[in-house]
Amino acid sequence: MKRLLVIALVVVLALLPVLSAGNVTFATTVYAKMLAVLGIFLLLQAGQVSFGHGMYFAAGAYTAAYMGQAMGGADILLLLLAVIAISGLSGLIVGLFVSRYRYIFFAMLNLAFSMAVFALLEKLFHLTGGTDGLRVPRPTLLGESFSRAQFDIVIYYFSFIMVVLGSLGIWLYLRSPLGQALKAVKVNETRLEYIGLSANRTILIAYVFSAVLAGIGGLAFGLQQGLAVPELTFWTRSGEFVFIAVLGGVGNVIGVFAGTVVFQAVRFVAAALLDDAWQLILGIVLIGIILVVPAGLIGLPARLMELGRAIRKRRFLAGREQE
Amino acid sequence: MSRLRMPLTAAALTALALPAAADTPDTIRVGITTFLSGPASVFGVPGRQAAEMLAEQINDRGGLQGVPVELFFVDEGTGMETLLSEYRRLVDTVDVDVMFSGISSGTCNNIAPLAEDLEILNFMWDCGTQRIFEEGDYQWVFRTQAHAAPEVLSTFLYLMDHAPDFETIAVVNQDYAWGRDSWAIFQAALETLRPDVEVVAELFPAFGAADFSTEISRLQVLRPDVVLSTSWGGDLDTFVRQANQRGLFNNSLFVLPLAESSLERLGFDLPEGVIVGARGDHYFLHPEFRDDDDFTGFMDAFKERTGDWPIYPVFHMAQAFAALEAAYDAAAEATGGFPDRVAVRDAMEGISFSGLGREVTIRDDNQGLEDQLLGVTRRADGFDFNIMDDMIIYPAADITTPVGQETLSWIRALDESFLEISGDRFSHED
Amino acid sequence: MSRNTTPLLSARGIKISFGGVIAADGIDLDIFPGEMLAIIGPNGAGKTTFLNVCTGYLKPQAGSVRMGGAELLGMAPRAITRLGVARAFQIPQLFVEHTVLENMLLSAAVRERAWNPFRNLHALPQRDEMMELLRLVDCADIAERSAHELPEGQRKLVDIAIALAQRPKLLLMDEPTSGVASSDKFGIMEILIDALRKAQVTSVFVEHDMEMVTRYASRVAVWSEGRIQMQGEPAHVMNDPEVIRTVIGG
Amino acid sequence: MDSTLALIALLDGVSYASLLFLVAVGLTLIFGVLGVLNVAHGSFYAIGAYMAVTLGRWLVANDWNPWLTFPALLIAAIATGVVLGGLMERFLLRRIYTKDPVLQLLITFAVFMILENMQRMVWGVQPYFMSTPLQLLGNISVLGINYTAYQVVFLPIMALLTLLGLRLFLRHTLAGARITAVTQDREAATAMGIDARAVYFTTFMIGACLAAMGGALAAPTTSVVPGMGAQMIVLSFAVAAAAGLGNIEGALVTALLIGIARSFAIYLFPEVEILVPYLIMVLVLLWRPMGLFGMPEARKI
Repeated sequence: MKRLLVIALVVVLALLPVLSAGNVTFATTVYAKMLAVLGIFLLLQAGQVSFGHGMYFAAGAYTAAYMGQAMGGADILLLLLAVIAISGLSGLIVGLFVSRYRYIFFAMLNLAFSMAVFALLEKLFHLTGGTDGLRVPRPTLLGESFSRAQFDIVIYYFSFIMVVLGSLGIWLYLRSPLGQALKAVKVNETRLEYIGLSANRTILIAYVFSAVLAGIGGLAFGLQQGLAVPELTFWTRSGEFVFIAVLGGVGNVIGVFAGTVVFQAVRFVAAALLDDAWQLILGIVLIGIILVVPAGLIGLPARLMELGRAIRKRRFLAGREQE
Repeated sequence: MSRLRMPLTAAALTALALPAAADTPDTIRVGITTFLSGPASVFGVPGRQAAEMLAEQINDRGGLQGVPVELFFVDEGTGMETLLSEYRRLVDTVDVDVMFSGISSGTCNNIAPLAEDLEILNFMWDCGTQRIFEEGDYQWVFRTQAHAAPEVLSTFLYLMDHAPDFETIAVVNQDYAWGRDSWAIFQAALETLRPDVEVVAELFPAFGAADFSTEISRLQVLRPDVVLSTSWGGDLDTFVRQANQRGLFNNSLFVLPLAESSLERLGFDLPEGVIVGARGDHYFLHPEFRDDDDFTGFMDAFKERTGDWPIYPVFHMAQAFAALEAAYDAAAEATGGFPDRVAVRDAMEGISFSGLGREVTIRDDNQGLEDQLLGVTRRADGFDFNIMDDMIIYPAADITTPVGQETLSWIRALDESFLEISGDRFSHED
Repeated sequence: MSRNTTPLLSARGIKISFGGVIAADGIDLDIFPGEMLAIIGPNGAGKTTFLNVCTGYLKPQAGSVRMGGAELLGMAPRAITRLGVARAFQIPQLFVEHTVLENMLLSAAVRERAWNPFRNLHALPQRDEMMELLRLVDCADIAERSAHELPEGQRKLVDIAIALAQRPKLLLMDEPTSGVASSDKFGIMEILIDALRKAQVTSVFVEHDMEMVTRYASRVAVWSEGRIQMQGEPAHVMNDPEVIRTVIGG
Repeated sequence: MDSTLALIALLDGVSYASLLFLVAVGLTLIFGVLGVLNVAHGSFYAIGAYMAVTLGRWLVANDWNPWLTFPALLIAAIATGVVLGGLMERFLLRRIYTKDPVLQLLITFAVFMILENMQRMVWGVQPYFMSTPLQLLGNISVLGINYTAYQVVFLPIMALLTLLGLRLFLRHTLAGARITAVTQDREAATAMGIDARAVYFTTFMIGACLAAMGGALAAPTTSVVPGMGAQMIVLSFAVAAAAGLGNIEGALVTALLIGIARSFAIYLFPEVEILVPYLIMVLVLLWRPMGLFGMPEARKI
């Protein structure tokens, strides 16, 4: 049943450009961010959050900008390989350092690294274009070049396929011994160490994966926006990814999708209708989720049923008392 | 969107040969991107207020070719992500007839190719980067004001006129495209025309920096003859206040090409004797128009409505509306009916129009030619802030990069005769 | 028990103190293959500290712990685990968000280096072996239950089973029956001893219950103030008047 | 660089470090007692600044004695800290002490988002100024360079007074002793009859007041703009982490280290100025994972 629903969802989304062309841009943004959130989701399995994954997101976008400008519009597949290599390698280097820390230190050291990257991107104007960033030239796909309208569709399917592959990969990974060990880190590092596995190493491996996912997300984002800016690695952007992961729920990859859609929709609607109150609304939503539905959106149906039962029970009891 | 655009493109191709009349719509929809949040809202908010006043005026006159204008605003301050999707929403869903976009150079760099792709008439109404038309050829994008080259070169000329003997200079610019680019232009002019001047410090504090203490200490040690800063908004205000507090204005001559927009806010914290510019001939006491009833009427109405005197974005907005009105009029004349969008675009080529200042002309490369006004701060009766005196208005044609040339290489090829451009002189008391 | 064989593990001159409190003051101890060594002594004598030193959790100020040809001091716990020294804890250390079987499978996966990220943990070929181990500690019927809902006795057994899943040469246990209701103690210990015998694991256990020691240990070492006060056959040691005064009867 | 320049850079660095310390010390105090890293600390800083400017400008506009702007800074800071800190602890943090540290971090992040937004709703996006206290104290000249006495004398004195005040409070008052007891061993302290909830409440308010005080004291030297909180929280974390989270005296030392290194960077390598705090923090943590003055946690199995 559940599997059927997921397949139905994938089919509908694969047909989205035909069904609802007006939402293609919105959906592409959702996919791009979702890739980064998948990375955060992976680390959350070990109970760790990174407030710095914006740096890999930015790495994806800037790679597209640099390679695109150097080669006069590179090929998407080439960019993909380059981004995997660059974000993976930088994830490994930073990961070797941050995987020694947990919780607040893990979160804030990631933040510090990303802010250092942010500062450099802003400061090295002649290399990075400073605050205004760099333009990302429109790439080709297998040598084919596109008009903007065609490219919207191309980048839609690119991000969509990346999301499907990424989700599938994470689903498999989390079932595997390595993924289960990640969950074990959260629960009992001592025991992990005493069955012969390094908790730091376990986190490092997941960290590199998460960096690559965020990098691919940033690539999709940069290609869609046609722009790479330092703001991509400002800490509030990274906070957004964590926010979405918690909003969706830690339990399930589908939660990541639900979280990203809801987040983007709230942000989009609030920005359009409510004259600058989207942060306020999202902040309240986040607190509500943490206090009321700690399992996130994915746990919302169960939580609602539970509340419903409680209310009915109370009504029942109240009714009996009146009698 | 793709399917929507296809027939339109075909129509556009036939229309290129023959401008066509169209059915008269209910309204002419104008989308405007402007900063409503973030530091640049010091420009964006007055820009919006001006746009609303100007639209009311146009509609009171019966609209453009009998059709009222309707405005749709987008906040540039929410980041490029939201801006780009909002821009596309206005074009695709709201179906605007023209976009005014935008204030920041970053916006223009990204919007210009987008507008070209979407085939929507776009006026770059306030951004300063000179690169866009130098690096690309555009059919749908026009700039209804000057760009960085005339703005900076007029400052250079004014400085050479006002204090020709300076020997050292330091620059304190915001660390982003405008701060860097404007210094590159100024520096190129210095190296070409005053190679003897020594640049003692190039300081680029972060955009939005709240503290310039260390920079000011360093300037006190270096004591340059001239301190140049193209900063604006909160950054400029903070820098000026902190510099003034620590007596830096006594040591050096300050040159602030964007300070017209800070005059009223800074009050007497901006001392007398500072060279001030306005990114165009924009000044609420414009020496050629201050006796003009329409001009003063608008200035007073703006002050009445917002509490502040108009600053340069108000003038830039007026130019964008003046260009739109002129284009609709010219296109209607050419087509003999209400013009379609292609006809309006075609009418923009070479058009002249006047906003709240001297006439602006669109060149072959879609760049506007706009004269430049600078002055020196002075106290004057009736104002609780320093106003401009010893004003010079420089003619745009002489100080703007010629069509097809690249600004920095053009400047590097200038000779001494450039320094003889003198402009028209005015004083406050005249 | 033959003293002529080479020791499996030998500790020499272990010294460690925490802010003035001496936990080990020159401990020399050999552990021989096949034996079941009990460590007894009053609280704070440094018994657990000794286990922590041998498994790399604490680094002593001086001394050496050798196994085979290798010096264990300076190694991380996981490296020592891989050399065949497993550890069970006074407070069971389980992955409480996994099922009992998953706990075992994880341990087996690490042992076998089963790092293929696309293979399901439950599809490991060691599954049968792990079930067999669970059967050995009488926990096969709770294999699918979540580790956090088990009673303390079973937690202890699972904790030891996880250690046994490493196929260790030596198992160090810290009070294997503490925290278990006294009526269950002997039952659990019986299961445990039986399992250890079948798995042929040399073992060391820290214990407070003297009856356990007398019944199950093949040798006893008595800890007192960071030193080994006495060691030998249980019958001999447990009847020593000094030991009775300081440890047993006092 | 000659000794004159070194001295000048030193003065700039000390004045910057003073503000940094005031904000970081509140962050570190809260962490030490509650174990919560409060991201909304940056918002307290910003709102403290806005409140100070608003109150100061009102005083000046209504022709009160301009010297009253000094107490106004303090009053604004305390009001901000007590109200915001009190509400946040009482209605939010109290519900999450037993939760995952990650969720605690996120709750404070959510509060940060809300406060940033509300700040824009109340004060808009235009910069605010109120330099009256700065002007009243005038300038002092060092080696021919003008400094404002506010920045190079008043601010460092305030930072030192804060440090001494905190030390006296924690070591020589009953309330302070309770806080120290809870920091060292919560269970033992509770067993002794100390109400940990009350201690948490007080500590959080004091920490919030310190952040707001940093903002209020910074206000006269700068323009108060949106986004100043987001920058400050990152910096103050760098200070607190490099010192060792929870360490008060250490925060002063690292604030000085970072402040002075930054101003030397502006003189010598302006391009790396913004990197300085992060560089220092990463280097310190590579060398000593618990921070310069942090104690390693006791391990228990």
